[in-house]
Formats: sequence, structure tokens, C-alpha cells
Amino acid sequence: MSSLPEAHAKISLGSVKTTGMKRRRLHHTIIGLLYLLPSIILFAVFLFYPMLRTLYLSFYLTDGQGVPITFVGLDNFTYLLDSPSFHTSIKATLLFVCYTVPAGIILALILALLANEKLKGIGFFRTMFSSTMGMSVAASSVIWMFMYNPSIGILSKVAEFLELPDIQWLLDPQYALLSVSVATIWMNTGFAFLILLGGLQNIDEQLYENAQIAGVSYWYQLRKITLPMLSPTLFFIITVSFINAFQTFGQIDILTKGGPIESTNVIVYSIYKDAFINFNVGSASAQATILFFCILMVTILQFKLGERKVHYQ
Amino acid sequence: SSGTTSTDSKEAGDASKQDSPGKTEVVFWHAMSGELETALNEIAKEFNESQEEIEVKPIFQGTYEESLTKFNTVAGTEDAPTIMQVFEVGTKYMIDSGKIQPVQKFIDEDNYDTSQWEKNISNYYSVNGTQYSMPFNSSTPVVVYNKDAFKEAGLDPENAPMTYSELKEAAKKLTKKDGDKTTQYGFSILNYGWFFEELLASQGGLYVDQENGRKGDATKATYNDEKGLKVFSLISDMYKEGTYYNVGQNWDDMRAAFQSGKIAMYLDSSAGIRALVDNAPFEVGVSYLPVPDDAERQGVIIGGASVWMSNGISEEKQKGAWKFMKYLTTPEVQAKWHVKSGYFAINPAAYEEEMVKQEWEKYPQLKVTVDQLRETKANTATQGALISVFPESRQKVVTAMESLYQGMDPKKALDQAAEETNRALEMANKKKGK
Amino acid sequence: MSLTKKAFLYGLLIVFTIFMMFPILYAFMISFMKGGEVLQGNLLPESFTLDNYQSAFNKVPLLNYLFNSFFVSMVVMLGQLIISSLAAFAFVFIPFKGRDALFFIFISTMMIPWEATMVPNFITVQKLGWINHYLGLTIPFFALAFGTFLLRQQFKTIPKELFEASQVAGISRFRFFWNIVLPVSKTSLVTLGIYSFLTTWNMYLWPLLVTNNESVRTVQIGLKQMQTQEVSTEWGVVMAAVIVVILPTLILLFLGQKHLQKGLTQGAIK
Amino acid sequence: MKRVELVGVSKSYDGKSNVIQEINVSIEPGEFFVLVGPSGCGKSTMLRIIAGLEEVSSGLLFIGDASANHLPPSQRDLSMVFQNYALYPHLTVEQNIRFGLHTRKVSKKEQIERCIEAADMLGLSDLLKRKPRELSGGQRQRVALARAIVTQSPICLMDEPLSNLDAKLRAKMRSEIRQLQRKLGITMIYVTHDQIEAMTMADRMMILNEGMVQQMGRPLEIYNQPENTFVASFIGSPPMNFGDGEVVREVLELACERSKKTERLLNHKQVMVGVRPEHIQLTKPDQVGFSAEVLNVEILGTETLLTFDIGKGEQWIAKWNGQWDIRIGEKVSICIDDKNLCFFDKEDGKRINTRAPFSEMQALLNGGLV
Amino acid sequence: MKRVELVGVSKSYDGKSNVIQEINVSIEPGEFFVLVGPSGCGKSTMLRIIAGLEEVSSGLLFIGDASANHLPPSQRDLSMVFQNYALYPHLTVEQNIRFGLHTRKVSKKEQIERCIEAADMLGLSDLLKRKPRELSGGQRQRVALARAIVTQSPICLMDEPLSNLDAKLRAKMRSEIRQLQRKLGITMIYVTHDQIEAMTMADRMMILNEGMVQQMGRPLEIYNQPENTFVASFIGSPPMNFGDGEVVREVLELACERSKKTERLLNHKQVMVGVRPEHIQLTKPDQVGFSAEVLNVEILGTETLLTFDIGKGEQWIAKWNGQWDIRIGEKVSICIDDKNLCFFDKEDGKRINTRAPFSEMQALLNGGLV
Ligand SMILES: Nc1ncnc2c1ncn2[C@@H]1O[C@H](COP(=O)(O)OP(=O)(O)OP(=O)(O)O)[C@@H](O)[C@H]1O
Ligand SMILES: Nc1ncnc2c1ncn2[C@@H]1O[C@H](COP(=O)(O)OP(=O)(O)OP(=O)(O)O)[C@@H](O)[C@H]1O
Ligand SMILES: [Mg+2]
Ligand SMILES: [Mg+2]
Repeated sequence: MSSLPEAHAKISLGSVKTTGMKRRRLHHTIIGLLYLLPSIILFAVFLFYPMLRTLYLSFYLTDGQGVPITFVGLDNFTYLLDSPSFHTSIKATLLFVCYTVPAGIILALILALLANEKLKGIGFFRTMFSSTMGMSVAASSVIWMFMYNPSIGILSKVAEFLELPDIQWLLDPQYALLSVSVATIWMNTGFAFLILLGGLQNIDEQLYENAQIAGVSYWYQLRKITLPMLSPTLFFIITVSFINAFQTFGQIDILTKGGPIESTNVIVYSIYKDAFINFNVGSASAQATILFFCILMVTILQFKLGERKVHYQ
Repeated sequence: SSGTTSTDSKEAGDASKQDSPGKTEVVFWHAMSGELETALNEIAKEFNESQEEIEVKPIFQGTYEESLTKFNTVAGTEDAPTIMQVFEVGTKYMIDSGKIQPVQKFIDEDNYDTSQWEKNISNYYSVNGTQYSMPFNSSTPVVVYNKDAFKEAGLDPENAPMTYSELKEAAKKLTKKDGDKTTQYGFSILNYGWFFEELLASQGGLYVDQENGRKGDATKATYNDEKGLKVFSLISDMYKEGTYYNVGQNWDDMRAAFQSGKIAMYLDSSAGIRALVDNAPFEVGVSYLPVPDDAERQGVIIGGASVWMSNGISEEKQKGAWKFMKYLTTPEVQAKWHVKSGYFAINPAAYEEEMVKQEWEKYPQLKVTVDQLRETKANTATQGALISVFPESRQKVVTAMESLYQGMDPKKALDQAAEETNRALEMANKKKGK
Repeated sequence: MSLTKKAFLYGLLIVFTIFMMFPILYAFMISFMKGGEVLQGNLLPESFTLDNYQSAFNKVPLLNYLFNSFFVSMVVMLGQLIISSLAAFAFVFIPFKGRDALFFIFISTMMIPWEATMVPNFITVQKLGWINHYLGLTIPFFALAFGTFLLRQQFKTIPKELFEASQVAGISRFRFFWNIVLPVSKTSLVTLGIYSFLTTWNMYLWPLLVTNNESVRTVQIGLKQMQTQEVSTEWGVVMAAVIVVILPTLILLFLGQKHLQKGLTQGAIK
Repeated sequence: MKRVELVGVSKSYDGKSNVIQEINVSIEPGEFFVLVGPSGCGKSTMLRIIAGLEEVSSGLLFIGDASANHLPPSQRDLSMVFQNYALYPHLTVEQNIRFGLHTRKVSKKEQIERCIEAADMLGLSDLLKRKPRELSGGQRQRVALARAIVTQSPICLMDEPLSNLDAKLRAKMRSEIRQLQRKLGITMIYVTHDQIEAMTMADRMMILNEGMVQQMGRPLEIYNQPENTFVASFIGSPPMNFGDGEVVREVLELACERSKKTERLLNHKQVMVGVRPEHIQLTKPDQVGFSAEVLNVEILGTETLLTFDIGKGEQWIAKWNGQWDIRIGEKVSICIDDKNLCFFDKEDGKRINTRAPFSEMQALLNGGLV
Repeated sequence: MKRVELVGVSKSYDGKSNVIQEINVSIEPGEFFVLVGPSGCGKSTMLRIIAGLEEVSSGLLFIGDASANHLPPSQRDLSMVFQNYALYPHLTVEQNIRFGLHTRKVSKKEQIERCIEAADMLGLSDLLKRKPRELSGGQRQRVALARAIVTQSPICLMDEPLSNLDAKLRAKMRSEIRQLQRKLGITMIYVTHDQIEAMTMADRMMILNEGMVQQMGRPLEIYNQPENTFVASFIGSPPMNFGDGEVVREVLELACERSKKTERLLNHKQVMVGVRPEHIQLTKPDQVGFSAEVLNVEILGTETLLTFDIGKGEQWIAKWNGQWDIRIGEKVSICIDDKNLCFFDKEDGKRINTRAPFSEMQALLNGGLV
């Protein structure tokens, strides 16, 4: 009845395993690439090619149109590394990242936690909290510029009312970066909030039910359930916030133009100035390259350290 | 349907697709926004209606910097515009770019009489006797002051300070304090390189060597001489005395400060006067730029922008563009432009037009700006510097100005800026050398 | 929930709402002010005039721009959703060699500063003949590493039993993607959709660069067109324009929010 | 040790139909209270209400002596095993078990001790460092159980805590849980589908159907004196056999055209007759039986289930001890002792009290004599 | 109808220890094959390997006649009920049930028909429009079951599909599944913890322990002739009682200082003696018994479990039919028929074949005579 075919036994285990597995793997690779094809093509044309071009240009002096004129080797880089102005840029960039990323994420997290409570009318608050997402950088910056205005802005009016010394928020090198950061945090909160709220809502309700029965405190739940379960989302938003912070441009252009005394001249703004105002495409490319590798490093670090701690279901 | 301009621009857009057969299309890239764009569109419309062969399409392309970037990327291709508006500091860059056709060619061909143009304006755009572009929207700096505040401080509202020491005195009187807090400052200058350049030129100071770059490619900044230092010292001193207010880099912030009574005197562009008078809740006075006590007043450099013609496009289009340029400089058009925009008329004949006279009656302040320009002595200082790295150099000067507020020594700040300008110049020359 | 806790929560919610909403309301107020009023730093307009809105619409073809913005944003949103979700699906549910490396390469594209790629991209688009065309405004943005990343994170939280169950049921991979993965990830898709719509809506420099006439220009250019440099900006008009420009997106967000809320509660796994 | 009392509790999820309805029960301190009922009858809902995870739609809930309607779950001082475990996927087994212990003011040392003890008892000692997704179904369930046990809360709710365990382990767990409950004096509310669990563990049990209480009492009481046909058929496996009948002057006439003398019921015309499978017996030499065709034989090892055709298409199942080699289709003579018949009202399914009550004593003797 | 064959299959999750080990089994087309074993022994793992959800670490897998080691799950043409259901949270019950039917080339009309039929059979008809999270535990399980049933695939894998159902429904489902399987000729591989399910449904069953096959065969065969002590104690509930013993010249001497004559085993010195609970009986007048103290009495309704102290601290459990009112501490005389003794090797736990083999026939007679 059972025709336990001798043939089965004869096929060596090894050969079945390798050929079968190889075929399956190849199949997977092909299918996988098929799904990725549109992305790969578009990335190649609109991201990798320009990036390589940028890398290439960073070794050249160029004319206004970005056409390379002279090969100068690493000159663009060495000059940058010596230039105090570039040092300020790096410092400003790092400071900006430090000001905006942690504060922004914590604020968004607080908002998301609040908005995750089951209360009447919570939908309204959720909408309000996410509303800055609907604002363009240009529009928000214009509004903030207005608020920071030392003569007519609301902040100075409030300071006047409280008899505080008035501070020229955007004109004092001490406060300018901070002020831009506050505006930036405000602008980014809506999006981070929405993402985090989504993450919170995806956590299985039963895990909280058990915690409630166990009678643990709110903070304990936050530490032991919410944050670990939210970790994929947090990981995502942290990574993205870092990258975005490194690449902030719009609000700086409108609020401070990199001033005063270059205190807000973050690298991206400096790249923009070099490439589009001063027409030093070579130098801009060199800065872009450096920026790219800086972010890359931070991100690799984050993936190395972070993704291990991230818990996926 | 909702307004003249909106239908206009729509037509312009549509027309570009249809390409009405008989007409030569002249694309005009500009950076005029707000009211200015409205005025410009109107002029173009009237021109298009005035004749049959040419169709001018003004298209906004962002700020001066942005439009220049765009021009850069498309120059020499079919996407390039026929006419391009470029700000004054881009002049040298355009000349060097090789992508433009100097208008001198058409002036010569046409035997066009350029003497009808305001010499002090067209001078800026002519190098070694060649007129490169046609001046279009030009402005100069003036002192703007609050007449009411003057009265209150016991100053003569009709006579604004003309020298640095008078300025300092007046500023002192105008500065009002409420306890520790200053509620009204005497004077202010926007942190913008242009004002420094003007204050330098009005004492006859040069920005760079090679006769302000007009004899050859400049190699060195000269603005850190004692004339430049006088300007910087003025700012530094007044700031220390507490009579000077730092308004930052933003034009609108500066005007807001003035209009809200935070500052009593400041430097502004002639083009902004009219709106200022309209909106200010007090009487506004306008006066000439101050000079150091021992210096002889030289006048001002022209600011603003001019229009350029692309090369590498059909002769027909160039001719059409030239026709439009000529149209722009007619007294009637200039009168209109002056009244609507606040920019100078390139053709002084415009000032005789009825329209202008009426306007001046309403805004006597406008006349002051024109007078200042006309009294300007023509020399290399007031002709303005010609360097390709002007934008970069201006950034350096701005940084230097800002560091004054942090208590930096004026000389040191100025030297630092000059040094960095030198380096930029060096790089630019290096590129050009190859 | 105890009453004090409720009161405390509402208190916090209201404080944060004020903080988040104030700037927007402020702009809204200014949009009704006359020139002089704005410069005196008032908080409330003396009278609500619609003049500013009228002149905003008169100055630039805002409606035309709004349509273009809407169209372009919609197309980019759809394109990004489709392409990102396909890629993210491959990264989570199809095990192939070098997958992680490829993913990291994808992520690394997020680090390329946009400013650095603009000029080469412009030249590419020009060579493709996409200047003054919707194509130039949309296609370059279809591939979005950010979106792929977001969706990958989401897809990773889908219990693997669901995948196993459909494998056993003999469902094709694509069908699983379409019928299970996408609906279950509704929240993230809506979030990403809103995000890509808004970022596209807010683009300024690129649309300016690749359009030479007004036929396909977007509304942010219109906004810029109302601000001037050397001549006084009419703040009232600008703020009116700001309101006009942010209103559609805010409305969209609010509507999306409703949908999102539903998605949030339904999408929850288990 | 705390009382739990529900007074007129109803719950509706959709605001329309009640999932549980008018539940009145007082669970005494230290009682082992078992909840049984068909799938979807509202058992989990009731537990969740007691735990405070669902609000009641109407009615009162008391825990200890205080009203608990609005007490948050954290203040009810109870522990719970969820039907689908609710383990924390990101925590190890050990962390899962110890989760929340600190709130009970248990020293770190004791936490570890309790954890090890529970893990030992549940056979989880080797798995303490694993994450839930690396566990088998039964192991996960045991972790959930351990988590509830270690808290030693005065009230413990368990929702089918042993459903995924094998018989042997289950037997062990049954006695361990029962011992622990006795030792600590915990008030236990326990949901189960397993009759043996219900019968052996319960001090009292409640039978729910469609959200309504069918009967409540000691297990044997319920087994022997089911209030209605639902309870009769629900408790006992295989379930009680039923037949329509009529009692005419001490003679029971079944619908399937058989009749039988009965002295216990005089004049109740329309009845439902119930007989438990173990009471259908092979006719012994001195008894009067009737013969029926065997439709199916299932030999379970310990016992054999026989399905008889008793006429008119009705089938009754008999359970006989041992393994019987009876062929399908064979005719067998069976008899039912009059004492073992249960009678129910045909209309409302309620039990009819008989003259000679079907007492526990009798049943015991009866059982003893087989 | 397809064969499933495993040849030397082992599986390790961590690359070190094997979770299942060297499994050799050929499951015939149309066979109902039941897999039992203690929690964590590798049952689910084996199902998952057959379904293609886990790769084998070594060994060969054949489905039909083709090697299936690397066949993707979707091409194996089987259906599966997951231990934790794996329902799609965003789809309604109906959509869940119908999900994937299209791949089987089933017309829309038939899809609906099958769905309604399955829902009817499983009592889900009223719930078709609900989402899984609005269902009770048992209802979810039934949806998972329905989803597997409707596909009518030639091979069906079920991982404890009835664990969350009550006895009554479970009995119904047992026969329904069995009927369906017979009707469609499905090859069924079924994991369960429920002995009744295993005994009644299986054509053949396999007992796994720690990843290794303990015994494989027809249910009764396994019940009556357990290969080793593990199987003997695992199958049957309560489990078989064991005692150490020594056979000296036809006399079995138990460690608990009792002895008994036995003719079946001559000279096997060290043995383990096993006796099933139902075979420990009250001594009848004509029998020789020994008296033992009753330690515990559990009355289950149908039957009573008695725990006896048989000396030296060893406890044996007896299962008696009916309800017995015996007091704890009472001494009762019990006897065990020689025929009902099982012997195992003390060293390796293997069964020792006796002279008069403990045959099925004998057992049946024996059962019949009680
Ligand atoms: N992903 C995994 N990683 C590591 N170990 C695992 C994994 N899945 C299962 N195991 C282990 O493998 C063993 C067998 O698991 P399996 O799920 O097959 O058990 P089972 O027989 O189905 O048990 P149960 O009846 O409890 O469901 C268990 O000891 C379990 O802990
Ligand atoms: N969130 C919900 N929304 C709507 N109906 C629900 C919800 N939860 C449960 N129900 C319904 O309420 C009834 C009772 O559910 P409950 O979970 O209490 O049943 P149960 O007795 O625990 O059943 P089981 O033994 O199958 O777990 C069921 O019919 C179920 O479908
Ligand atoms: Mg339940
Ligand atoms: Mg399992």
C-alpha cells in the first residue's frame, strides 16, 4: 500500500536540500526585486546618480552652472576643515539637532500619551495636536517670525507685560538658534505626534488590562509596556527626526538666513548658500558629502544600537 | 475673472502653449512680487496691446537669487528666457557668464540715444563704455525719520542730520528710556551689505581695488580702509551708547520697528517710502544719507536690478525684446512705473509727467530721493563695485556688522570680512583663469 | 477614571492645545487686519475685513495654483503609497539574500540633502523634457525611503501567524499584500498619505525650478509671490494667503483625522 | 479573602442586546467558584466585569464590602488569567511572571523565590529566559497562570487556565491550584469547559446560558438535580438523553412507542424524560428490558459509548465501563432503572420534583451497586 | 487525498537541541491521524513543518509522492487551524471564513454556500458580520475551524481546534469533523489534548514526548498495549497507577509490601507494575483483596475517583462508576484482577510481553463482565 519509494531514500539528503533551497532562494530574490524595482529605478535616477555627481563635483572647482572646471583633489575638503566658518556650521548643526530632536520627540510623546486617553472629545484634541502637520514650513516660519518680532511680535508684548527684559530672539547670537529650534519643534510636533499616536493605538489593549489588574503605576506601565511596545515607532521617529534635523533648511532661510554671526548657519543652509547664492558648487558638494557621511554615521550607529533594542511582535 | 492680473497671467500661460503664430514671443523672467508684479504685468499688457508683432510674457521666477539659479541652469537651452531681470550685485557675474547679449549692440544698431537715461543709473550697468543691461528697477538708500518724534525731542522735523556727529546728537535726543528699558531708539541700519556700501560710497570710498573692479577683475577688498572704518565705528559707538537699535536682516522687521515707534530714524530703500508713509501712524520724513563730518558728500550708488538679454536665441526674439526695453524706458511708462512701484524713473523725462507731479504732491518725500540721486557725483565710488562674488562678500560684511553688536572691535570685524572677501575673489579669479 | 484625574488631563490637553494652536489663530487674526494695524502689533483685528483675501486672490491666480497643488500632491501621494508599500512589503515578507543591506542603502538615501541633488535632478528632468509638466513635479518624488521605512516598521508589527495563515490558504503573495497587509496597516498608510500629500503641497523650490510658466505652478509659489523684499510686504495679504494656502491642508488633515481615528481603532491588531 | 457580590448585573456591548443579564450572586470569601456555560454565553464578560475591565450596563458590584462599580481595576486587588494569555511579548518568561509584583510590596528576594516556586510547579523552570513567541501554546498558558499565582491576591480570576494542557498535566495543575487556593484562602472565580475540573474543584458552580444564570449550587447537587433540561444536558458527558413522554396512570409512555411503569410521577401528562448515559444498562437476567439496535460504538479505552436507536429516529447514548466489542447493527437488550429517570416539564424545561426524590443518597447506593 | 510522509525529520530552533527528533511516519491518504503528547513536546512544530511554515533541520518530507522539503506552503494544498487562531483582525467573520477560497477555484456562489454551511455547523450564523475582536474565545476558535473546513483541501492540519469549546459542543464538533473528513476523504492530522477526542476520532495516533515518537498505532492498541510507562501513564485519565515490584517464582512482590500471585510473568525480577484506575475494584465476596485507606474522594457525577494509600507513601487512584459516599480515612478492601496488570521493565520503562498476552479480546471480555 504505502509505496515507500526506495527512490526517496536514495536521494541524498544534502543534494535535495541545496538544490531545493537554492531554487527557493533565487525565486525569492527575483520576487523581492520585482517589488523593489520601481523604487530602485527611481532611487537610481533621482538620488544615487545626483549623489554620485555631488561626490564627483566635490573634487572640482566649478563655474556658476556647476560645470566642473578644475580638478582640485581634496582641496575643497581641506579648506572646509580649516575654515572657522565651517566649524561654526558644524557646531550649529549639532546644537540644533540636540535642541530639537529630544525635546521634539518628548513633547510629541507627551501629547500622544495624553491624546491616547479615553476621554470625551479626545478626537478634537488629536486634531488640534496634529494640526501643525498641515502647515508648510514657509507659512509657519512667517508666523513665527512675526511672533519673534521684537517690536510688534506677541512674545515681546508678553515680555513687556511681564516686565521682563526684552530679548531680540532672532538677533542675539545667544538665542537665535534656540529660537529657531523652538519654532522647529512646534512645526515638527504635529507629525511626530501622529506617528506616535498611531503606534500607541496599535498596542494590544489586553496588555494594559493585565497591568491594571496587577495594579502597577502609570509610570511603570509607561516604562515596561508602552515604551518597549512603542519601540519600533519610536525608533522610526527618532531616526527620521535626526535625519530631518540635520537637513533643516526652510525655517532658517526665513527666520535668520544663517545669522546672526553665522550662529544659525547649519550645514544645509551653508550648502544652499554656497551652491545657489555664491555659486561655489564644488564647495557645496564637499559640504554635502560631509553631511551625508555624518548622518550616515549617526544612523548606522542608531541602527546598530537601536534596532537591537527594538521589539517587533 | 476675479481680477485683472489673474486673468492676465492665465492668458500668458495659455498663450505659451498655443504660440499665436504671428507674434514673436518674448519671455521675461523677473523677481517682482506683490504690488510690483501687478504693476509690471500691467505694463507688459499695455505693450502687448500697443503693437501686433511682439508678445511679452512676464513670469515670476522667485527671488533674485532663485531666478538667477534658474537662469544659470537653463541658459543656452531652449528653456532660457529672452529677457532676464538680475539684481545689481549679479552684474559682474552676468557679464562674465557669457550667456548674455550686451544691449550696447542694439543701442548701436538703432542709434538709440541713451543720454535720455538717468546717467547715475545707467552708469552702474556700463563697463568700459559698453552698456550691458538696461536698468529697470532702481532705488537708493535714504534716511527715514519720524517727524513727530523729532518734534517731541525738540529737533527740527524739516532738517534731518546730515553728518555723523549730527546724527549721533539727534539719536541721543531721540532715545527714550523707561527705567532700564529703551522704548525708543534713535537710529538703526538694516544688517544688509548694501547700506554699508552706500555709506562707504557717499564719502567716496571704494569697495575693491581695480577702481572698484571697473578697470579689471578686482583682487582685493579695500572697504576696510579708514572710510569703511568710520561707518563701522559709527555703528559700534552708537550701539554702545544705547542709541542704536539692531533690527536684524529683515526689511519688514525694520519697518515694523519704525512704524511701531521703536526707532526714530533709519536707513531704507527709496522704493519702500510710499507704503511707509501710507501705513505709518505719524508723519514721515525723508532725507539724504549722512556723511562723516570731514567728508565731502559724493552721493549714492544705484541699487535694484536691471534687465538682461540672453544670447543664443533668435535674432527676431532679441529684436522684440529690445523693442520692449525701449518701450519700458519711455517717459510715460517710466512715470507709471515710478508711481506704482516707488522705483526711480530711468528716464528723467518721466518726472515731468502729470501723473508723477500729482504723486509728488501727495508724497513730497519721493522727491527727496530723486534729488539725492541727481546730486550724486559720477565717479568710480558712486558707480558701484563690480565683483562676481558680491553676494558672498555681502554675507561677510553682514556677519561683521552683527559682530559689532557683540562688542567686537570695528577694525577687527572689518578686516576679517575683507580677508574673507579676498579669499572669495581669489577663488573666483582662479576659476576664471582656467 | 477619577474626577480629579479627568480634570487634570483636560487641563493639560487644553494648555497644549493653546500652545499648538496659538500661532495658527494668530495668523488667522492678522489676515483680517489692515496694513497699519498689523505693524502696531495688535492681537485682534479692529474689524474683520475680507479685503486681504480679495487682494490675495487678485494678485496671483491662486485658484489655478490650488488646483495644481492639489493635483500634484494627490498624484505624488498615490505614487509614494504604492511604491513605498511595495518596497516595504518586500523588505518584511520576502526573505532574500542581501535584503538588509539593500534596506540600508534605501535608508541612506534619506540622508542625501535635497539641496545637493537639486541641480543634477533638474538637468535630468530637463533632458527628459518634463519641464513645465506635471511629470517633472511628481515622478522624482515617487520613491520615498522615508515611506518605505515607515511602512516597514509597521509591517514588522503584523503577527507572523497572519502571513502563515494565508500562505497555508494558498493565497498569492500579492493578494496577501493587498488584502491583509494594507488594510491592517491602514493607520500607517493614512499617516504616510497625509505626510506625503503635505510635503508635496509645501514644496516650493523644486516646483519653481521646473516650471517656467504658470500653467502647472503650485500654490507655495503663489505665497512667495506675495512677499516682497525691498518694498514693504503687506502682511495682512500675506497672512490671508497663508490662511488660504494652509486651509485646504488643514481641512484635509481634519477630515483625514476622522478617518484616521477610525483606522486607529480598527487597525489595532487583536 | 474577600467577598464578591453581583446584584442585578447586566452588560451590553452594543447597547441593544444584553450579553449577560440580571446576574445575582454572592461569592463567599475563600470560596472556589466555578463558572461554566456554552461558548459565548458571557463567562469572560462576567470575569472582566469583576476585574473592572468592563463597566456594567446596570446593576451593582461589591468587592469586600465596598461598592466597586467605579473602582479602577488596580484597586481591586485581584489577579487574572486571561483566556488568550495577554503575555508581554517583549518580556522574558521570568519578567512576565514577576510583572507587577513590586506593587504588592514584595521584596526582591521574595519575588524571585515566588517566581521560581511557581515556575517549578508549572514546569517552566527551563524556560525562564525565553520570550513568549518561543514557547508552545501550553507553555504560554502556564506562564499566564504563573503570573496570576505569584501575586497571591485575595481574589483570583481564571479564564480557562488549563485549556491547552494535556490531561496529565491538567490533573496535576488542578490539585495544585486547589491546594494553593486553600492554603492562601483565595477567593477563586474560575471559568472552565472541562467537566472534571468543574466537578472536582468547585465549592460551588454557576451555569450560565445566553447570559442568564441557569443554576447555581454544589457540583453534585447540580449533577443530580439539574434545574432544567439545559443544565441536565450541559453537565455530564456524554449528555443526558431525552425523550418525549406522557405519564398516564403511573405508566410512562414514550413518544418512541415504548412504555414503562413508574411510581414516582402520578399525573403530569406531558413530560420530557431524561436519562444519563451511564444509567442505560445491559439487561440482567432478572430484569425487564427492551431491545434496541446499536448504531455506533466508540471504545474510549476505559469505557465504551454506544449509540442506540430507540425508535422514531431518536438516538440515545449509553456509557458502559470497559471495552465492549459490540458490532454495529446488533440488537442489545437494555434497561433503565426507574430511579434513574429524570422528568422535566415539556413546556418550560423545568425539572419536575418526583415523589421519591432523586436524592443524592439513593444515587450513591445505586452507583455503588452497579 | 494525499499521503504525508516524514523520513527522519528533526527540527531545532536554536541550532543546538532538537525540538523534534528523527520522526518517521507515513500518514495514509484519507487517514485521520491524531498527534498527542505533553505540552511543549513538539506537536505544533510538527504540524508547522508539514505546512511548510518551518524548514526541517534534517530529514525528508513528502506530500503526495513528491518531495516537499522546499515546497512553499501555498503550493502544498492544505488547510490549517492554528493553535492561536490567526484570524484577520480587520475582516468580518464571513470574510475570514471565505478568505482564500478563490484560490481553490470555487465559484462565488459556492463560496457563499460553503461559508453558510460551515457557519451553520459551527453555530456562527449570527456572528457573520462581526469582527474577531467582538467574539468570545470559543467563537474565535470556531471561526478558525470554519476557515479550514471550507477549503476542503485534501490535507487538513488542526492544532487543538476544540480546546476552548464546552463538552457538549465539542462532542458535536467531534462527530461533525469526523463525518466531514470521511465524506471528503481528507487526510487529517490533528493535535489534541483531549483523550476522548483522540480515542474516538483517530484512525491512528502518535504519542510524542520531548520530540520523540513513543508509540504509534490504533487508539485501542495504544490504550491496551502501551509500549512504555510514558505512554501508559499519558493515555488514560486518571493515569495508570504504578508500583515497583519483583517477580519471584510466579509471585509478584510489590515494594509496598504486598504480594500477589501471578502466572503471567515468570522470571523477570525487577519490574514496574501498572494498573489502570478502573481495574482497581471493590473486593467481591468470592475474591481475595487487600484493604487500603482512602485518602481522597472526588465525586465527578458519573464516576468517583478514590485515592488509596497502598503503603510506603505510594498512592493509587481508582475510578469507580457512579457516586460513592465513602469517607476519607475509611479502610476499603480492594482487589485487582491478575489479567489487568501491566508489567514494564524497571530500567528502560519498556513493556514486558506477558505469557498470556494482554490481548484486546481478553480486555473486552473482561470489560463486558464487570
Ligand atoms: N520559535 C521558537 N524558538 C525557540 N523554541 C521554540 C520556538 N517555538 C517553540 N519552541 C519550543 O519548542 C518546543 C515544542 O514546541 P511546540 O509548539 O511544537 O509544542 P507543542 O507540542 O505544540 O506544545 P503545546 O501543546 O503546549 O502547544 C517547546 O519546548 C517550545 O518551547
Ligand atoms: N467587544 C465585544 N463587542 C461585541 N460583542 C462582544 C464583545 N465581546 C464579546 N462579545 C459577545 O458577547 C458574548 C459573550 O462573550 P464572552 O467572551 O463573555 O463569552 P464566553 O462565555 O467567555 O465564551 P467562550 O467560552 O467562547 O470564551 C459573545 O456572544 C460575544 O460574541
Ligand atoms: Mg471566554
Ligand atoms: Mg502547540
